Amino acid sequence: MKLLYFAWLKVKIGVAAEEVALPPEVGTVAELLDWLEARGPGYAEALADRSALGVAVNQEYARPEEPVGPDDEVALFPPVTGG
Amino acid sequence: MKLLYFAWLKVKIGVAAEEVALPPEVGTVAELLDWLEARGPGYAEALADRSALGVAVNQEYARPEEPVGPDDEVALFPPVTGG
Amino acid sequence: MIRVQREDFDLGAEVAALTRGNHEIGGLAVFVGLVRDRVGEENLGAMTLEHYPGMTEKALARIEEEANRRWPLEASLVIHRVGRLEPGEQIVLVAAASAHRQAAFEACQFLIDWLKTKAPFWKQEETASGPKWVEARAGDDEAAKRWQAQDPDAAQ
Amino acid sequence: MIRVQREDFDLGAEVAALTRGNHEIGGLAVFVGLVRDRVGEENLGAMTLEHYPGMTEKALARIEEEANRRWPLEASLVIHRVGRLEPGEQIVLVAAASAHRQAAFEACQFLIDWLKTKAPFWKQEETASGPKWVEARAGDDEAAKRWQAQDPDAAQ
Repeated sequence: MKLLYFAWLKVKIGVAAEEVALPPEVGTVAELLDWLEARGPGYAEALADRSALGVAVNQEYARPEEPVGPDDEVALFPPVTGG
Repeated sequence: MKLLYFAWLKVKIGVAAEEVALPPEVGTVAELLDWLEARGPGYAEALADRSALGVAVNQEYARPEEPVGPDDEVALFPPVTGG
Repeated sequence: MIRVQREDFDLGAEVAALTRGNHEIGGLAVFVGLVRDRVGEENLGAMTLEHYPGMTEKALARIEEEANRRWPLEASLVIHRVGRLEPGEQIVLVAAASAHRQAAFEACQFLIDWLKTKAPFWKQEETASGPKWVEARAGDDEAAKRWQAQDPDAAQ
Repeated sequence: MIRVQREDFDLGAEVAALTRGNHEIGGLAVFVGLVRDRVGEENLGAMTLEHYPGMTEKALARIEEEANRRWPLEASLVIHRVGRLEPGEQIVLVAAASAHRQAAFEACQFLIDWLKTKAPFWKQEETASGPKWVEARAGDDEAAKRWQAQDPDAAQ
């Protein structure tokens, strides 16, 4: 799975993008976030406030229950502030 | 008094502007309109619908009860349609 | 700033001049009215805009003052053309700039709504059936009234 | 039409290209967002706009489609810049043209309101106290929600 991080999530996690091999227990957005959170303190900090976290699966906004798989591009980001 | 007519009021009355000598009974906008209406069929037709008539005294919108005098510039016109 | 003129205006140049150097501006709202090529079922050949020189400028200046009284504007502009205009030509430009976008949008709508019901302009349309004076639209009165309702004591 | 670009845009040229030759257009509403030189009490040196290439274009295209579904638009345009921008620079342009002004104004406001809450852009501000990511404004969420309320079934 390709993971992308934007704005201060990228800063806290320390990379803009990474390829990860998903363990079998990760089948949804929520499970992916649980798994990522346990990867280290930067991840834990970046993902602490899930209510403010934007998630896109294959460049479309996704809810926690949405399925994810190894071929997906998943992006995590703070609330958008364009315009 | 200087009188100005705009848009179709000008067409019905037949002139764009005229100087008139006010008779003593004309002291307000309403009295001016009554007096003008009696000046001929063009005037009567132009002033028939007073609810739709715009009146400006010295380039400010004026109500029927507003006073008018010989030194004033009074303009009569249909509802505005700019923009 | 307000202007009444025969000549066309250059939207880009006007807006650039309006905002240049003012770094307090966060949002700029602009409206341009254009001549359409149809009137109901008929084709429009042209329209002619008549106005009341002197009063027009006073009315526009007062409308602009009122907008600046109601919203914290950094800049505002009204340009209205007069004379004969063909389809596709620009008739009017109103612009309002403020720190934030809501004030800019509201002031811009206010400017055009009040201009349409208060500034002494009259349009005559040329179609195959001859010249015809445009009638005031009830919708324009309603659009203007929503601003009146917000401030019943405002000058007409 | 939507565009994401580093370069500045020429408001006059963009609007002229958008409306040229379309004589069904009676009203054009435009909004331009600009970089202000202050953030609260601090002076802003510059801001940097980051985005999510690919998703940004999809999100903007969807917002523009939704505007065209809701209002009878003759033309619409969204241009959003990315990269480093200094005070006074243009950030975003949205424009909507319709036969009548109300549709143009509403669609223009809808475009900027939804863009602000749905398109994946993030601003970082540079001040004397260092770089700082801009936080989402509750007011922007509220502005976007008024359009949601009008059509609760609309796609996010």
